[in-house]
Amino acid sequence: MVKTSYLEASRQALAEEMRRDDTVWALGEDLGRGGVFGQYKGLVDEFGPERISDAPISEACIAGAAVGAAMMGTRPVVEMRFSDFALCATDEIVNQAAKARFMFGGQLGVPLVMRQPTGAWRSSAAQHSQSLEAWYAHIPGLVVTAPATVADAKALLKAAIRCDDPVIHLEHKDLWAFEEEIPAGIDAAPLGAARIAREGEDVTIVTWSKMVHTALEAANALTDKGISAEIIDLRTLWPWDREAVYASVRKTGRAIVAHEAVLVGGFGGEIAARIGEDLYDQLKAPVRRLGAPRIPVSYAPPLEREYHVPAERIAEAAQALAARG
Amino acid sequence: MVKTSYLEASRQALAEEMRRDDTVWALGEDLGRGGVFGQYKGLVDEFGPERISDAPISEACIAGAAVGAAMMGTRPVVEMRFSDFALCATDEIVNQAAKARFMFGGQLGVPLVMRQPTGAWRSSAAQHSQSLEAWYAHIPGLVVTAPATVADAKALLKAAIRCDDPVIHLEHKDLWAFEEEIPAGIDAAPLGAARIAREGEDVTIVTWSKMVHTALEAANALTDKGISAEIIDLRTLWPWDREAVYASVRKTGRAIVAHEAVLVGGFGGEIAARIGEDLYDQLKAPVRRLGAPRIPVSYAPPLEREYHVPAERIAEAAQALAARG
Amino acid sequence: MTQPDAATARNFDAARFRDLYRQMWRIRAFEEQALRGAKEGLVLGAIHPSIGQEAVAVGVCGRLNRDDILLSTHRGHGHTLIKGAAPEAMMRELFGRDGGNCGGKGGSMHIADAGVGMLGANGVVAANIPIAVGAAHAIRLRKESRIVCCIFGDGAINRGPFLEGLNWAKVFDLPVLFVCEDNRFAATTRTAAMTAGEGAAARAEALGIPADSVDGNDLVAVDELVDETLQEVRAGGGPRLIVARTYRLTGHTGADPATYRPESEVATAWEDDPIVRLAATLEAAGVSQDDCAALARQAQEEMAGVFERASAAPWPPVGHAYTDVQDTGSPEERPW
Amino acid sequence: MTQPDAATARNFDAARFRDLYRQMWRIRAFEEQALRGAKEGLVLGAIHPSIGQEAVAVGVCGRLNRDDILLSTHRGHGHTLIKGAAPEAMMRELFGRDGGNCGGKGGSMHIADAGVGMLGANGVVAANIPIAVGAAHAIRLRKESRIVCCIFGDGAINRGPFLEGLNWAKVFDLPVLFVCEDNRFAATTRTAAMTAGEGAAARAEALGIPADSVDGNDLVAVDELVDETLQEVRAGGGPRLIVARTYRLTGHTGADPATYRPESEVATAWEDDPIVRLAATLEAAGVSQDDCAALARQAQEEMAGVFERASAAPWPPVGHAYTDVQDTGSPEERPW
Ligand SMILES: Cc1ncc(C[n+]2csc(CCOP(=O)(O)OP(=O)(O)O)c2C)c(N)n1
Ligand SMILES: Cc1ncc(C[n+]2csc(CCOP(=O)(O)OP(=O)(O)O)c2C)c(N)n1
Ligand SMILES: [Mg+2]
Ligand SMILES: [Mg+2]
Repeated sequence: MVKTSYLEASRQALAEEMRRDDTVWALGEDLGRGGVFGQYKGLVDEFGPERISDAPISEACIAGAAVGAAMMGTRPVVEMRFSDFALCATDEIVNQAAKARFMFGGQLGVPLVMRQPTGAWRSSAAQHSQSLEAWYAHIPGLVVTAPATVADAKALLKAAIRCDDPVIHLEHKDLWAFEEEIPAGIDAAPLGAARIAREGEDVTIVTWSKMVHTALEAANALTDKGISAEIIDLRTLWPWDREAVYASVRKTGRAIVAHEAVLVGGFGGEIAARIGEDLYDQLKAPVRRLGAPRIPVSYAPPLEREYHVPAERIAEAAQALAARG
Repeated sequence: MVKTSYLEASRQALAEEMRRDDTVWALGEDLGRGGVFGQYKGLVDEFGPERISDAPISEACIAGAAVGAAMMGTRPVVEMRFSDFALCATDEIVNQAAKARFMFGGQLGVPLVMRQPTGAWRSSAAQHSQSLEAWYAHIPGLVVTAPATVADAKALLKAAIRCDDPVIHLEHKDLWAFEEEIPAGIDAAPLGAARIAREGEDVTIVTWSKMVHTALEAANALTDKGISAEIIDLRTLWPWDREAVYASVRKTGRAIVAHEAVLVGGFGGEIAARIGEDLYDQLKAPVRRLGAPRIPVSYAPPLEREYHVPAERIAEAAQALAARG
Repeated sequence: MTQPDAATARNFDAARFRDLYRQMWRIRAFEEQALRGAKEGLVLGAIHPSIGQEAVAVGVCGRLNRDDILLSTHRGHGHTLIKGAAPEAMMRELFGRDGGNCGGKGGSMHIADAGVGMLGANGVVAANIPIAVGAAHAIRLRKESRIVCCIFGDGAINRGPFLEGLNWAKVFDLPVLFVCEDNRFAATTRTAAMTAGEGAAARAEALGIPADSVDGNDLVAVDELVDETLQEVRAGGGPRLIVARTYRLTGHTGADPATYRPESEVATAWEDDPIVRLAATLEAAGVSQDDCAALARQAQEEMAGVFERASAAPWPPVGHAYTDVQDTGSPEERPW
Repeated sequence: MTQPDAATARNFDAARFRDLYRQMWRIRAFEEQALRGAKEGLVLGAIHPSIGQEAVAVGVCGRLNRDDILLSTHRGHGHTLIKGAAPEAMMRELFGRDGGNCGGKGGSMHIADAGVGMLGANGVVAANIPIAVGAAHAIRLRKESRIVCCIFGDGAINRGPFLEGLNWAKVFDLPVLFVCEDNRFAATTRTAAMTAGEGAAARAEALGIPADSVDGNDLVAVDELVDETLQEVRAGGGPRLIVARTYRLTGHTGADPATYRPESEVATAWEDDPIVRLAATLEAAGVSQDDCAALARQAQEEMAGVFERASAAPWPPVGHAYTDVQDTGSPEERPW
């Protein structure tokens, strides 16, 4: 076991996949100098500027070029810098990458990975803080991954690179520096398999990305109140692991879905609605959702904080549910 | 009462608002020749090419220019031609229009309307058929309107134009030709107020846009089975009329949410999750959702049809719910 | 307009142009059948005919090798056909039938034929440009020798991806031939009214990409320029752009009567029909009118047969609505 | 580099340039305080200093009227200050405090000051260009006489909105002055490496927009060119573009050590500091070194005071996280 950061794990994942498969290459702005967060540090030395390729500031073309390059048998890993800038390439992602295989009747695949550093982080304000996973999960053709742990930062990026579908890979900016011990030789994770981040009996908390850590904090606090929370880290949002979630909710009879993104129209709605519909008779209490208010992210920290779901809110919600049924 | 089409009603709405307020103007491709569906027919003759303005094929600039023009005290009505092409302007809509007022601390408003002809229609295939209302409802700062009736095609466009917030106005392409008798002198509708499209006692069907008509068909079929369905036409998706929906579900104890968009991540999840959470104790059965499978829209009619929720499915779901509780 | 001077200009290969004449007719005949199909309700979505623009399709795509890559637009029947796609598969696609290039899932605006290197028409104007440069980027990475040809309309040059894609191609010095098929219109709008400056060639040159313009209704001239230009692209000379000036003789779609332009303008443009022009050239080179007429008939008969067979083809199986979406999380089931 | 030739060239208005010298110092001093604030943890998000580029800000924005409209970039402190924004409000914004231009909601990358016609910095490269042309479009529709100035970096010209916006401005012949502030870098990348062709001016000219380039570290030259160009824009001459060549003396952000470029290059660039250059020019025109030093001190004292007051300012009320979102459906409540 080696103490490794989420950022370093992602760097390793890319390097290992590039060693394994010479059709894998990365493209994006500033990659030759390590990328905006240092995720690509040193890679140009090993792989050269053709495979760790700089790009002009032209997100639409970066994404569109990746579509073309993927159709031609390479596996481009696209760096979008901030998930917000992917909005400069929405046509390329949604109308082109996601649909090409289908529209063309299966003649061509688009095996690309788009890395989107996501989430609110250090007063980055409204244009550098968004979490839009719900958008991509809504689009047929796309796979959506969102690692919460260091091991998954590696295992899911590897899986995304090996995947034959276009994958939107959401790396939380506030986790870059997060360190954990991970085993050597982590392999690609199966896509669509959730992880039980913590076992528990009374209430299931379904979550992903950075919110997994907030949920763990809440679960610890709940122990003192005699409530045992089970935490499901979805890891992949599309496809999401219904079996794992349902198994847990069948056991606990209570579910909370929590995410950083804006609550209204967030992907929590999908999960909560499914649980409510499919496990109606097993539920002891309503499914609760937690997410950001429908406000842009502020710059000033006291205001930025309002955007976040704190652990206490999750714990309160769990307590309220546990009091029922 | 005059028999009027949805298209003609929208044309009237724009013309009347342009007469009323000379800061209102429209911009988009081909508007001088009436627009791609004829929604602008004749307007250039009355208002001239400055106020019914053609635009180069450059959706990003059309949307971005509207943001700037709105900040400067005009009220641009942006034509996007197909909602799918708005994906060429996502940064302008989401990072700019929706956030400017907030980011700038309220100094500037962005009173623009973006008309997005939406939905599947006559083998238009994957890049000309999408329903992405869930995306816009998820974005703080945006208002989302989706008229289902001829009267609302007029009343909601008028309201959108008068609104001081950026409004995404979704006009269903398959309704352009739809005709109804409407009273003269229709005024702007209140934004955020739903309409009871049909009163009923046993089950509530929450829906919007073209699906309202499918739901009406289902409700008629249900009468024969002795089931009385109440249909709520939301009209505005953000803000959506929780009071109207809750009042109805409190009465019926059963709810279906149906929309044309892809089910997974669709806005139905939001509504179903809210009903499930807030009206848990009043529900006699699980909240059911209906929407498209997570597939792109096909060209061939038998395949395209698979994308659609037919009236029978709604009726079946209602029957299944009515059998409970 | 129909000066047969080209015939004498160089060693004019009459046999080759006889065949290219037939190829132009194949496009024309295919689209006439497609328009008939639209009228009869067999074509289901919008189609965008390229009648009058056949010399561009034949002049450009006739010079591509089978393993070269082509990206086209919503108005791409001619490009696709000349790149080597089977017309029956194309017509079946337009009719939404089984055995269409895309199994009936794409329709006219989304025809692709990977087998002949055709990576797709596109329903989004200019969206093919970044995809094309990416394809060329992959060719470079894989050290292959083929090239990419990317065709777009005169309206596309006002969209951002035109700038982003051309800049990209030049920065990475990629093997791409860009072709701006300038038919004077973008839907119902005269592109000149919405286009600043001197157009595609000037914009390309400002990006350091050599650009040439050609009379796009003169097949001999297009063919020659494309040949020369492609040699440079194949030799590693980096991206090039050609503007081919032509005229859209029909409406924007099969359903557009195009009443926004004077009939006289269209009548004059018909006099410049590239097919008529090449016939005159061939005649001057000793190919008889009868011979030309026979070639036309041959193409017409081919496409009449295509129409018949396509209209008799079955619908695709309904289950295909759920295939080819994605591997991960598939197969998609019905949500009820 | 520091030739004081400008002083003699024309009727050099020393009094005016004395003040512009002070204005450059105000920017420099503001940003030095901002960098101090970043170091001390008072500035909360990223800041992008324009140290070394002050002559562009003063030369361009110093020529704008108060009711002219300005759109700037993530590197916009200087532009905003010279357009007339109060430095204390700006510093409060950088510190995320109450009384900031945007009430602490935007920060450095989102400063706007509607009161002085400043419609916003922007966190998205090139996104200000379409907004700027739209503002000019509204000015035209409203028959107002003011003009729009849109500043962007050399990296922005590779994004689609650059093409779309400039095309738009020319097609509608709008009163916009585009300024490309060419500081040689886009973040850690040398823009030359990712930019095809001759750059912004060539691209503008290909769109029929007259373009001029100027030594952006020579305030006298920038001021003069901007003056001439603005006269033409104000007279209805349509859009114009100016490329001001300068150098980003600091890292991309306050936190970037910029080790990707040789120290010698930066040292050489410091010799070309526009402030030093104008000091030499002023000296040649009879303004004493002491006088200049006093002006610098004055600016530094102003900004030191700004720093103190801003750092003493309170946080915005928490409830402001929920205001200014939208009228319809507001006020937004907490979702729990
Ligand atoms: C991004 C985008 N905007 C608008 C459209 C609608 N549209 C389809 S074809 C067309 C005209 C394109 O003109 P041009 O590029 O000259 O090609 P042509 O049709 O003349 O071949 C337009 C505006 C579209 N498909 N995509
Ligand atoms: C669309 C977009 N892509 C990437 C970024 C990240 N980014 C911020 S500033 C910058 C460099 C911009 O370079 P330039 O336009 O020359 O302006 P400068 O920073 O030199 O003033 C980049 C890439 C962004 N903000 N927006
Ligand atoms: Mg055209
Ligand atoms: Mg720069």
